[in-house]
Amino acid sequence: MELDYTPSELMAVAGARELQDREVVAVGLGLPVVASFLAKQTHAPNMTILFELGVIDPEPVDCGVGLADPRVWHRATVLSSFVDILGAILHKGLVDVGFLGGLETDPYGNLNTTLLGDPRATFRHMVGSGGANDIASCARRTIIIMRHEARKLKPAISFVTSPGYLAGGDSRERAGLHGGPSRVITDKAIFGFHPETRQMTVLSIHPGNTLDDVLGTMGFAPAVLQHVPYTQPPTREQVRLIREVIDPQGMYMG
Amino acid sequence: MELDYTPSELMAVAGARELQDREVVAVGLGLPVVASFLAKQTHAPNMTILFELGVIDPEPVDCGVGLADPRVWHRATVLSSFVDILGAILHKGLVDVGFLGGLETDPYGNLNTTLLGDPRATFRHMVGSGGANDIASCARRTIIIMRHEARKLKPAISFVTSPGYLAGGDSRERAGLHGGPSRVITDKAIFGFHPETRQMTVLSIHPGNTLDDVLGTMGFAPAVLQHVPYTQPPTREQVRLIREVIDPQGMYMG
Amino acid sequence: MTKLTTLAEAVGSIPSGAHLALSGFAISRCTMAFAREVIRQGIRGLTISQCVGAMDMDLLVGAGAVDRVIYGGGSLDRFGRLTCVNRGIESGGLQAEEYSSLSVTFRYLAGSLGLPFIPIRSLRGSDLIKRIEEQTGSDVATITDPFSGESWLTLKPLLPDVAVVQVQCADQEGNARILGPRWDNPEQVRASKRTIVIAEEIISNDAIRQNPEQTVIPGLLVSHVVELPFAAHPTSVYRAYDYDARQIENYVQAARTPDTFRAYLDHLVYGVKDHQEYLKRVGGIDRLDPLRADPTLGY
Amino acid sequence: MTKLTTLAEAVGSIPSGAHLALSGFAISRCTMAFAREVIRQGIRGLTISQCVGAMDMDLLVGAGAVDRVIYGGGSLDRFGRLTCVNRGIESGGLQAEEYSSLSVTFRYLAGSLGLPFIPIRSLRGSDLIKRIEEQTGSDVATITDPFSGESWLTLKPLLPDVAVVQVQCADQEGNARILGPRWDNPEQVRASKRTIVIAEEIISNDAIRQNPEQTVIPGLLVSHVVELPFAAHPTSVYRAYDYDARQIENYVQAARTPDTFRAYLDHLVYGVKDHQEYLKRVGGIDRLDPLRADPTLGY
Repeated sequence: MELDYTPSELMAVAGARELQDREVVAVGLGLPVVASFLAKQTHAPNMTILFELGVIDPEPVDCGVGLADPRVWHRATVLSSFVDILGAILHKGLVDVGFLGGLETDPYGNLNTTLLGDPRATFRHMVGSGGANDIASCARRTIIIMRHEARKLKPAISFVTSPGYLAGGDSRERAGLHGGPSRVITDKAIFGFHPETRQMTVLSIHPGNTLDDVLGTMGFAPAVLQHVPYTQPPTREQVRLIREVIDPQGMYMG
Repeated sequence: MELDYTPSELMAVAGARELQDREVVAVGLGLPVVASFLAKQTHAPNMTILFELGVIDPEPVDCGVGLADPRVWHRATVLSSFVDILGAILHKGLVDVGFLGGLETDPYGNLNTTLLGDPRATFRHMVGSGGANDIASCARRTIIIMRHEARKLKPAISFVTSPGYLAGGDSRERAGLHGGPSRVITDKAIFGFHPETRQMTVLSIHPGNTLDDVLGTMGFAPAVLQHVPYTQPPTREQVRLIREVIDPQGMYMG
Repeated sequence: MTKLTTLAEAVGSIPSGAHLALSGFAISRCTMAFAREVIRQGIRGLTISQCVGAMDMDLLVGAGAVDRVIYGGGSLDRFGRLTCVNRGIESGGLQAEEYSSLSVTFRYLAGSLGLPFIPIRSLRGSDLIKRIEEQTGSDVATITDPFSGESWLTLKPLLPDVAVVQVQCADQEGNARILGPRWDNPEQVRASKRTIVIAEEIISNDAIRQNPEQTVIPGLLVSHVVELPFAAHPTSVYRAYDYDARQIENYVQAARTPDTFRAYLDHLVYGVKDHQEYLKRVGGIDRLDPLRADPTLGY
Repeated sequence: MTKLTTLAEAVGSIPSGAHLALSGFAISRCTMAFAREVIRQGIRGLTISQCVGAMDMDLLVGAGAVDRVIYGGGSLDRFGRLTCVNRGIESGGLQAEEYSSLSVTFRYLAGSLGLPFIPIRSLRGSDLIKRIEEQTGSDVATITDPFSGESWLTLKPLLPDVAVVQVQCADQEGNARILGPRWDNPEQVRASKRTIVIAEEIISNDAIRQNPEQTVIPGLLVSHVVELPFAAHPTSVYRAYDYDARQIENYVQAARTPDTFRAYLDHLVYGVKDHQEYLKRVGGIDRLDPLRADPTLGY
């Protein structure tokens, strides 16, 4: 019998698989939280989860509406401050993985969470950076999680809130930044970045999709490996943990 | 009947009189502590006392052997850190008065707590700065308390640990420092500093001493006002507070 | 020395045009009663700064009390965006200097420590820094690290006139505790010229002195202390009460257009004379009691 | 993941030549048992940094384990000076880079936040800065504030290899609390590559999670946790035990000459195999019990 799972669940599982035991992970809310808790409850029990506002390693029993919800701070080992998390851990260089979502990204993994439209003329202002710019600038690597839509995967984005590889090549290094995006996880595929051109590259396709499905629903053409494998599906245990333990109300996976 | 008091008690009282209500005072141990608690318990109830290691407004019931003694932290309103006291209060510019002792001072109120002798040849190393240099550099004004001896009040000191008016005139301002010493209180006299030359100036002589006693036991000649008054003696209540409440074991005043 | 006073008097100490650092983060510990009183008193032309823009900022902007915001982006979490702030930015009516969480934090930190400038790795290569450079050439600069020779972006300290901080408890002198994460509040307080503390509860100076490690705000930085239960409503105060989801949704709905927002203000700000009347109007004790935090969970 | 281990193993992780930041301040929360074990293991060539030099630094210097100290001056409070450190400075055998409390604090702070440099007002015009400039031209520099055009002294971050911190309690993962003032310890820990926690008592991870605002050292920065009652003896640990005046006086007497200090080391460091034997030798439970802190006073 084939395992039943949703695209969101596969995204969360794919995100979890990117995280290694003992890593320090800075996460925003939503799918990154599910992925991080899933990793921690399976193969990465010694991982440390950080929320920018001053929360280390929480063990929530209820889902929250956002980082400002005390539900997601529950049973943390440390409750401190921005200076402590974003300064003394992130800016100091101790964050292994930053886990970010966004409105739009481009072939170099630059992320927009600020505005849609033309910033010099008519635009809709959205959320802005929060800690996203800091995480994208200072983490050793970042993982981007995003819906797979042409209006979100664009050749050029309206506003670079959080730097990826900027204009590609060594332009990120030249701006004085280390790290950079390692993966973009969508509901159709997983992408990496070419080590030199820094161009987004299809690494695997989620079961049930074809390469045409992936490429035809993007706003730009990524590089494609010669043999693109299918993404490994979730295990029964991973799906159970997501549904029964991590997000029983379906708040993050909805 | 004349009030009986010791020179140390007069020094503490003279120090207390320099402090005004609502001022923020950074103090080292010894006489400055007695002077500060005395001011707080008499005319300056809303004064704030700071110890550099992270203590605000303690209410000790026992005397301690130094700032590291938990006795002197007792019933503080805040126990925090160097960053909080020396950074966010002192370096930020919120300390009105710094209260310092020292091994040696010179006609411009520069203070030595580091070494005696020739730093390039033979010397005895003593205590160093601690927060003294920071307080002398950043407080709005500093008060120096010191025994009146020729070997302590010297034309030139072995080492400038904490800056006074440096070489006098505007040399302190030219070094980028505001504030500076306002008083030197010894067991024979109270000195101020000339507003332009920044030279130490006798302001008052403690009862029982003559101007010759004062000048004859110093290593340099201070400026002298035309009419030098006597220092106001302690009140009965001030002496009682020192002996019965603030330092009943005579630890600071010994 | 007691600094205990009424909300009206504390708000009355704020001149139009002041720069306020507010303690809210999205929908938690927002200075809501304070913001409503600022609006009622007609104080205007404010600059509001916050690491992450929150409901207190949005309400003040929506009421026209604010000329300028300095912040790192923000939202009402899942309830929605900062609609009033966004409308101000889109129309050009609001000057918005938009940073990241850490860059605003570092600006407060520099202010709090008396540093003349502070270097930061964030912002480089982004459109955020390009925009900030266009808006205020004078708040950021690039200098050379004298030790490595590398080029570093440096930020100017942020020095608000007043920090307004919602806390769980404080004594009459302003010594205050913050339970839960403290986000940018310690640095806001220390960077600002003075602080207004809004406390759910006043505790004794003796209680403060029994656990002085827990004092996050030293009284010497505080000018006014206001005791005001449910002052952050409809946002949450950890270990005191939960957010009021219905009232936040009500706000988000109202904020969609200037007209509906005006009606919201008429009903819940101008239409009540003080915080007590506000609490009655949103449902009084029957509505508020169920929001009280479970002592174990803290929400 | 438990990091609980023995003192010998924690000390064994330190290579000769390492830079250690120690948690002591004068005669409080000094890493004394740790220092004694470092001496027994023959680790040498250390650099020791501390905002205010303390008894742990002095003992290590006296035993010849230290080549270099970076500190802001120090003493044993009324008990005396740092005699071993002073003798090292006077003889020229010890490289002493001497700052002020705040300048060392700011160097740790810059290290803790990943700042490449930090400006400071202190040190100007003093002989301290003249000496430091002669000794290490590379740790201080004067740069121009890009906002005001003023000249500012800037310090290089301090990045110790290991912070060693004496605390009251920690869990097995290294999440630790510090009661009483924390002086430079939070910044030492965050500036260092890793931290060894010496705890009077191990508490449960559950206890840590019940009051996470009180966690001063996050476990993720910690490599080893050692549970060791009276590890700071003869210095004090607030709310645990008082300093042992007689033993500190004994140390001060011994430190007067290299010969008497050698005898002290033979008796109380080399002459005992571990901390338990040390405690017996200084009088055991009969001597230690009366030092235990009064629960109300904390000393």
